[in-house]
Amino acid sequence: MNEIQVTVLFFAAARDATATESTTELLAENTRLADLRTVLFTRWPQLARYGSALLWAVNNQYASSDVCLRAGDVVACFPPVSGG
Amino acid sequence: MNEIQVTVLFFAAARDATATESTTELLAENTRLADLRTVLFTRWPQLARYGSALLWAVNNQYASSDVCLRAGDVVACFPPVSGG
Amino acid sequence: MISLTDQDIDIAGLTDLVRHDSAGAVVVFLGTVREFTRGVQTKSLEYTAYAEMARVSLQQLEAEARQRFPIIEVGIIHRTGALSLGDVSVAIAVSTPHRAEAFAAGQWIIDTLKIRVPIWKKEHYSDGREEWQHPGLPSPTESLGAPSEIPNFAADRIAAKDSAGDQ
Amino acid sequence: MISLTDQDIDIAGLTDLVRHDSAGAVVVFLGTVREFTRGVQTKSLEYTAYAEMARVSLQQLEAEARQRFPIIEVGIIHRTGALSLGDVSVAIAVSTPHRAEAFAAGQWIIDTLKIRVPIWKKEHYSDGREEWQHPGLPSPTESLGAPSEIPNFAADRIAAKDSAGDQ
Repeated sequence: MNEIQVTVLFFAAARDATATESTTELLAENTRLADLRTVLFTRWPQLARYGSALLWAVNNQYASSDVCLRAGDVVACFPPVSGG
Repeated sequence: MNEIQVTVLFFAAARDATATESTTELLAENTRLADLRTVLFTRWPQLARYGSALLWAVNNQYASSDVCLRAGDVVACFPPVSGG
Repeated sequence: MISLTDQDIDIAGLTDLVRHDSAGAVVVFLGTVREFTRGVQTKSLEYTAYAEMARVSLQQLEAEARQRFPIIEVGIIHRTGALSLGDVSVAIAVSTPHRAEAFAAGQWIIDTLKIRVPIWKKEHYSDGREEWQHPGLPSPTESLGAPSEIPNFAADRIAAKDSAGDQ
Repeated sequence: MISLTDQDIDIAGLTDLVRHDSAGAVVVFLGTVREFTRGVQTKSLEYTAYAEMARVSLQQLEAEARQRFPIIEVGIIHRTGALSLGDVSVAIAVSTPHRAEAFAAGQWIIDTLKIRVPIWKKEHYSDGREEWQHPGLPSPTESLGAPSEIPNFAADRIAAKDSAGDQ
């Protein structure tokens, strides 16, 4: 089975929770965003505590949990926005 | 019976209708704005044609038809406003 | 702050006037001279005011706006005289703690100003005609009932329009 | 026109950008740094953006606003970096033929921006504390259900909020 590589970026309180700006993940082909989330929540319990309040984007667009990730995707994980 | 003197100002289309900026009227004491209006409408049929669409103010405040006029009052007669 | 002026309105100055450390939101409304209205081309406009009453009326508008909305600072400036296409005829700036209030206050002020403040606009059209704008005034050639048949007077009508709100 | 900038926002320039001979109305909204929020005193603010996505998101916001409202011209500028009390964090200017549309468009843009565009505010309070603002995020010490129990994801939630409108 082929592997794909995706980059994950963290922002604001999500960055504080992981203590990192980004991570590179090797995933099985056809991994869904929901599965990646499980991987990340397992690694960073502080991030997992934010649970469903976190927002997720793939390649600069908000994404739903069942989207299939592709090689080179840039995933972003962040809390509800507070600009304006 | 005493007489009072009031000034009447005309604006915009009301001024065009009377072809004058203002007039001074001698009225009986306790004349109501409605009575003054009748006097003016009789004198200027072109003004009378605007009828109830005209707005009336006494001393810079919108006035109702039953207000009693006093010596020195400044009455203004004008069409619906269109500023802004 | 209210003002009636025959000079260009200083929009930046008006905006700075209402900015405040307690405010989270500022809304500025500008009325500008539009080229086409219902397909007719405007060349220029002229605003005439009953200046003395207009100032009183604008002051009352400011006072009532402050009662209705949690306004921190507000400025209303109306232009008089000749204006060209694109010129600003009226500027309203308002600051409030939160944004929804600033939009509501700005909209209420301009809507109410357009009903109450004795200022009239004369349009100069590109075909050479000129015309007073006076919403609801019948044409001078239309015949109406005798004055005694006419029921409502200015104060009642202005009050009724205010409470009904406008379109 | 959209822009993300770490410099002072040029409000007069933004306003001039949207003025147009076809426009009868311009509405400008400014978000400004407020000193007190729910009784807590703010000393300064810091805005951090996911800049690449924020620009895409602002462009989509402009495009969608133009579909929803009869916009003649629109400009949206968001500030990043450190801001002091009274500074402008976001400026939106919109011109339309008539005034009601300009207010509606300005309000929709700021309401939607605050839900969608990936920018976060960190408050520095006068008592020395600092705190990310992230509406709806549970405190990191609150315990939540396991990840697998969590049903909704970003895209669905953003869409739901947009259609519901906000307060």
